[in-house]
Amino acid sequence: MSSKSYKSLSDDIWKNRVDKINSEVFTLTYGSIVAQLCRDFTYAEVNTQLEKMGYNIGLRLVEEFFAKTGLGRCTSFKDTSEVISKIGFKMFLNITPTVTNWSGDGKQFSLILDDNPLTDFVELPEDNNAANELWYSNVLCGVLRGCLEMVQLDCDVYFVSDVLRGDPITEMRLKLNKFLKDEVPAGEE
Amino acid sequence: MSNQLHQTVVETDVDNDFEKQINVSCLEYLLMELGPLALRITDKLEKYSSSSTRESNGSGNGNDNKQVDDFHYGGVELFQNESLVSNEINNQMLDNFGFQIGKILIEQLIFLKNDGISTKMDEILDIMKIIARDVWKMIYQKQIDNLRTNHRGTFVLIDNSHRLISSMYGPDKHRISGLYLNFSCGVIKGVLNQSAFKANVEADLKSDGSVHYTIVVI
Amino acid sequence: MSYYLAVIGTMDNPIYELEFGTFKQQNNGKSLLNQKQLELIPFIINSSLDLIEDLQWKFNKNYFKNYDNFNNNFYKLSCYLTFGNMKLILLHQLDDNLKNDDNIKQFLFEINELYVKTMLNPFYNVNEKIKSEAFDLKVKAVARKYL
Amino acid sequence: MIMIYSLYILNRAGGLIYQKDFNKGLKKITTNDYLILSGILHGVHAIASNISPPSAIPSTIYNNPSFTNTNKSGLKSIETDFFKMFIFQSLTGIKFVLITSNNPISKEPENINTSNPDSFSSSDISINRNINETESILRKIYALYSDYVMKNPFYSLEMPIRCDLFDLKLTDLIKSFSQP
Repeated sequence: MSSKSYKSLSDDIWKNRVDKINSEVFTLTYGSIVAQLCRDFTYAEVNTQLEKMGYNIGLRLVEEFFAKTGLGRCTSFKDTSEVISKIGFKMFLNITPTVTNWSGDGKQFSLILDDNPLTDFVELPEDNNAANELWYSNVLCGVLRGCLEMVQLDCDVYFVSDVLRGDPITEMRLKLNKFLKDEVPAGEE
Repeated sequence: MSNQLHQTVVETDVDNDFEKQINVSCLEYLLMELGPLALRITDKLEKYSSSSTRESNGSGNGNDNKQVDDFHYGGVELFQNESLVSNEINNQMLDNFGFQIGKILIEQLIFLKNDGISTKMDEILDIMKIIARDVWKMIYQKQIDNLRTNHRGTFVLIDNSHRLISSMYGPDKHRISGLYLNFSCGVIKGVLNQSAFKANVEADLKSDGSVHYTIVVI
Repeated sequence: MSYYLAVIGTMDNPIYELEFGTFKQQNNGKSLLNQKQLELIPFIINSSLDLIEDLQWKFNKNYFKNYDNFNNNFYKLSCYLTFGNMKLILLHQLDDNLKNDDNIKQFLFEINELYVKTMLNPFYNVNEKIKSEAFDLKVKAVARKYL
Repeated sequence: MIMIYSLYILNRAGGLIYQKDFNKGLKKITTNDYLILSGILHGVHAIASNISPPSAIPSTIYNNPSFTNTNKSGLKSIETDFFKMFIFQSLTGIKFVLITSNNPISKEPENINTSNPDSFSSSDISINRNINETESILRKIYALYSDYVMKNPFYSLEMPIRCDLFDLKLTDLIKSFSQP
């Protein structure tokens, strides 16, 4: 499907098939989770815990994604990138990150998040470690990894930069390690 | 107190004051993960402290080496771990998540509702109505179904269907649902605390699946 | 014209303070308060807190204009109480040319909005000092609008 | 008007994780037989896809938003003189098996679409209006699964489904299809 029709599909889903709420409670809830974790653990451990939480969400959320979009398997990793940004992010967070920075082998790309509902109102703690070590929105990496794993795409997902840390942009990197062909459910093709 | 109970009908009043919107599912997944997350944190913290005490007394429990986070994906085997679920740290933590959120939500709601003209709200019944109507709507997309008071500092909020809990089934329902009820109680406490009221809040899951929150103002 | 804004926590602890001047009539927002005054003001504000407490119970309101003064009525104090009982106190002069009353009220009201937004930051705890520079800038932006 | 008898849900390994009868008609078999039946269905489904001639598999069907059944080359339906069995498979490998009466479908497809809040209406996308009723029911069951099983914090993936809310919504859904 062309990128234009993905857009009209996601607009339609967002308009007609999604129950919408204001983002505040979501942002607050996530914030109090991160703040709690930061009180108990090192930032490295916080990142791990956030990713893990996201991964568990991703494993489940993927079903809603397919049930609501009716999409089938992507034809390529390029296709996957479009679906993630134009449909996945759009239908859950109402944002559409830019897909960019493709690697030569077509197995890595970046998502640039211009807007991130998770970080509204957030300012990292003043101590330098937070700005160097904490990936505040790391839950998103976990969600993507979990979703992709459920469709047999073994990927690494991680943040490269974050405006919260003072970086100019917020960039997530997706790296396809392996398409687990043997685990594709029988009967698909 | 049943004879003195006065029933207050909770009115419908939906305000859509905030601007940014997201899919309600995002919040649902997040609230749902609060349980396992708290259990994982507790487990980790216990490991930290038990590894230091173990060194001192020289004896270790073999089970301690089993990493709780190496569970089968989906993450809810954690709920089977009885001692972990009943651990006070989780319940405290979930209560605290709720507390933080309640505190801030009420401040926001008041701010948005009153255009800052008057933020005074001395009647605790008004606060209860805000909890029952607005706060619940923001978190659970539904209002409290019934609000009762004896007008002497005791309030009962009845939620006929708690989204996270009503989907549960089986003998463990009571034990496990406590985690999520602690969160809700925390929210109520947070709102009241920010409104300068101290209260004991207890949640009770009835056999018909409804949840009764009993709030006793101190 | 000079102003001094103080945010006082629920335990009468100052959590934010800023001095600034008017932005009207090509002024640059620099305050004209001198060193001696600056040293005194926190004490003046602190000692006025009891007054607010009294008024609060007497009148069941959340905005008290000119509830106290400083330097023989040259400076006035006005206060806005947030829902969570934080006190937003502004030290200001009276000026007949400005619709001072309304502006001060509006100013404090918008500071309240800034404060509510600060509370949304998960790393901020109630009663903690607000140290962020972004907050300074936002306060000044609001001041530019009204004072 | 078709009659919906029964729904099975199979996990990715072919294990039966849900079984419910909605209408009387089918004979009950033992729990063990249900498990065996599921295992066999899972196996036959896979084998069927293995023996399919590759050239015969339509590829245009991909990404057609009205068609979430990713079961293309596997066993899709079984028909006897007394019932029909449909197998729907999600991209994540969950199978939904619906057993219905084999009466001809009487509902007009247009009706299904207008009464169905979940249907797609975007003009840019060509919609396959020819979805049969069963497909549409299965799609909705999948949506319920994603909403009420996946969002149950106490549900472990791949394990038997015991969710009050899912049961309730499912029964409502089936009822709405059963009413004339």
